Amino acid sequence: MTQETAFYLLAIIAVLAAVTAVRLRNLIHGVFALVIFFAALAGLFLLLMAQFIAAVQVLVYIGAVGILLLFAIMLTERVTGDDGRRITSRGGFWGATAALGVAVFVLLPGIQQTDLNRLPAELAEANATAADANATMAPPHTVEALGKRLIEPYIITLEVVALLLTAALIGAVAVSQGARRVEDEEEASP
Amino acid sequence: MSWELIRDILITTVPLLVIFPSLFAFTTWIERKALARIQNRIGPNKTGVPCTRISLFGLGQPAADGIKMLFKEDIVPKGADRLFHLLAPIVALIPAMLVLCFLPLEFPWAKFVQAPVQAFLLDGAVIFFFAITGLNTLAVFMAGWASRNKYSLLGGMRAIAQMVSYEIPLVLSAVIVVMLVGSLNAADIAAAQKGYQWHLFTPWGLAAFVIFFIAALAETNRSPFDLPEAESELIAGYFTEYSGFKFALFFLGEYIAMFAISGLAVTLFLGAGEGPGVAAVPALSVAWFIAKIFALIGIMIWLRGTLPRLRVDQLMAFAWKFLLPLSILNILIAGFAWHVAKSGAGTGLKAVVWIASLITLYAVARGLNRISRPEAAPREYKYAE
Amino acid sequence: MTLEGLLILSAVLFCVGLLGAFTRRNAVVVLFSIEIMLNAANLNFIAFWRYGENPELLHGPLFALFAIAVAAAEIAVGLALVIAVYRHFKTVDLEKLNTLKEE
Amino acid sequence: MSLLGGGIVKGMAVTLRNFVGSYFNKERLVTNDYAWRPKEDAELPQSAGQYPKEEGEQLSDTTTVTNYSRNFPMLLHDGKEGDTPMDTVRCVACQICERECPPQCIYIEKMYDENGKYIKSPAKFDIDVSVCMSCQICVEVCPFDAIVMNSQFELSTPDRFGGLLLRRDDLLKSNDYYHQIHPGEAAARDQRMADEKAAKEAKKKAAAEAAKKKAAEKAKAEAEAKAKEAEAAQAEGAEEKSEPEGGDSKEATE
Repeated sequence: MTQETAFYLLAIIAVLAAVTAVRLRNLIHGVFALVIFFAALAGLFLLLMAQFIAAVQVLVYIGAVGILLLFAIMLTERVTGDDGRRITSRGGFWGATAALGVAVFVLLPGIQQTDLNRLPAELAEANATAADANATMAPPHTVEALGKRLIEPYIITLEVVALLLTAALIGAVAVSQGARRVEDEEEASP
Repeated sequence: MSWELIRDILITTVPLLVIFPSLFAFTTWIERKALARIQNRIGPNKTGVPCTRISLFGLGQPAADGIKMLFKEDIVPKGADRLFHLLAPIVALIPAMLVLCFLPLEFPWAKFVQAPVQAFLLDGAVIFFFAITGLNTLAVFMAGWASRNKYSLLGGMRAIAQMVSYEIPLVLSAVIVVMLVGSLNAADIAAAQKGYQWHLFTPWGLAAFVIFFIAALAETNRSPFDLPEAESELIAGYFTEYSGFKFALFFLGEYIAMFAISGLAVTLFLGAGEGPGVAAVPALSVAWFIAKIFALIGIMIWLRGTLPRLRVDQLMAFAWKFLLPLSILNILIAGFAWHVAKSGAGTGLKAVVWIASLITLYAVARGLNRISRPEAAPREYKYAE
Repeated sequence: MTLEGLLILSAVLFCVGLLGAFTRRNAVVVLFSIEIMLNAANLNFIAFWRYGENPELLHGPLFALFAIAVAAAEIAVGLALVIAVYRHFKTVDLEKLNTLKEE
Repeated sequence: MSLLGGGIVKGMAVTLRNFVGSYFNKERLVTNDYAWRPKEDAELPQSAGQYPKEEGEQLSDTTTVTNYSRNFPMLLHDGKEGDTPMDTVRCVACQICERECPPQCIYIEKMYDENGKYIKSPAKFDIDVSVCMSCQICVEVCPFDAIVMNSQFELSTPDRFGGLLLRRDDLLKSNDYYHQIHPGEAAARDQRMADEKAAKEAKKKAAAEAAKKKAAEKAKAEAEAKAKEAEAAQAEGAEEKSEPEGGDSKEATE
């Protein structure tokens, strides 16, 4: 029962925060709404016994992405982050229609077609009795197991991700630095 | 929601909520006294028991401060974002309180009722610790931005830059311990150091501890890294516009964060609650844990009384050019040493590894220090002659 | 909390992200929206892992982990691009970045 | 080759020495004991004592308020203590202090009689002590020794704006009071004023005598000149004319 309540609570928070984040005029408020959304998702991950992912969610999304977004806004917009006079969105009706269309015609049929009966019997049972089980049920995985899986079958993926991150880092630095250099030259030439 | 669950929650969290805030009050008194003595003053020594002449070395001062804070006018600047201005101190306090739950404080009364000895017995306690400590940055930004004051905003931006930079050496030095123990669980890390095999007593552990401690100073905005709240430059940085109870909350949050990060340092490097007499009286382990936390906080206060504040460029150069390479090298050395130890090498080889790693770390630290230091040209005085 | 509930939640979140990406003019907010969509996908990974077969193989969390890493890289590059665009055009309004459009 | 981090350790040793030393060596406690106390000043107490004692005992409380205390300015008058006699006030509302005050906390209005004639007295003299920074520049620039520093520090008030604005009548204090709080300084100031007055008088006298002498000489010279005039050329007449004029103007100023 507790689990059920927590799920609905977190789901409502997540959806509301996401809507707020994408519709708010004030960008800084938007970032904080986004942070609440990330936190709600971390809560959902914890609820789903994926605690390492929850930790990484908090660490990467709230700790790093949120801060990066704040920095980007401070560097590009005016410091106050909001401008009531400016039109900040366009095509609200068509956007909503398109999003709703995707939901109704692409995602929901997909969910309906998923064969949900393929759940392992014992797991389904555990879910049914999750209320009293949640205190005693051992987590289905440990961080150690995750680490071992990461190193043994997925080592190449891990390396590729590491390479990707390095490339992204260098790329980000190059992109934001290069622009400045061009600007300097432009300023210097006339 | 069974009764046992509620009991367990109460038994593991209420002590944390009682002990640390009351220690906070005591710590402010210690800090004021110690700083005063360092500066050849006496410090608070008048406030004692109310309505009497008993002063008790000024121990009533924290209570008096608290009452003063409660009754002060709560001022919100005219252009401020009222909601965020209100939320910021709360957001600053909650993560700090939350991470206390990850410390392996083994409260003795938990054993009598078979409750878990730790508030959160999570597998990834250490990574959760770092994840939740990172939320503090957001609170600082909220406070700085919501005040609509350029000094606050500057302080907030400085704080973010500083915290993001110093989080990397902080995490990398903790990684060493995680690597050596093979677990992210705080209780496992504490157990692995039983028998005075503290990580502090190894060269790589010592280096990691020093890096961790320096980065922790920066994370908690303690002097000499208190640039975000530099009074002489930014008035008070991100809490310039805070007064009364909100300011008190910020203050509390800052001290709780100090306790939490010192507690993590104690867990990772100083053998958690281990100490003489724990074997006979297990209850002593909590006392030892808190005593170690206080030792670290004492060093923080001592450093605050000693060192002047860094410049922003020095701060950044120190994090990126000194601490970061050193902590990466330290990981390599620790990994190498771990392999040597695991391969069943003799004492001689181990000693060689010890001495070699000590020398390498020291030499590299020296070299980095020389390279990373901003070049000091001979000063030219234009006006002061 | 059922698999179906989780999937519907993630679909709703994905559509919210889509809505933001379609309708907002600020490049940073478009990045927000993309993050929301990525997170919705992550939720799916975890949900399928939790309720699917062979949870001990940990495919779901691993995928989510890699997705988070890629998202972090994406956001870093994306924000660098936003800043570069801002430096060049002095705006991050996507409506105004129309130099390729026929006048 | 110094040890890495050796500087920090050295600094910490210094602070540790201060920390421990302050418990054993009472002379270190600069705020508690007057370590800077001049040896010859026997009246100065050994210890500054602690601030909040009994209410209203500040003046007699020599441990808190010493004659080294300078807090905010006050205006001096030469009358009796307690009353506010405007005829003995030293200030002439010259506004030098108003102009010199760095935080501009002084506001002065001159006093005029009903005919609109300036009488040398301030009609208004306000000091906003919430702004005053106790720099004593007003004391230094005052040519009339009218403004000096008071040692009163208990100025707290529940009113944020009006309560800390001291009016002329709040600021007026008698010279006796000044003698009471800063005996040495007041005596020195009185002595200096007396000396200056004496010197001025002596100068006046000397000038008067010199003028007399000069006048006598001039008379003599004029007589001689008149005697010579008959013989002298006409061109010298201008010189003769100018000399007595100069002498006259000098006398007039004196």
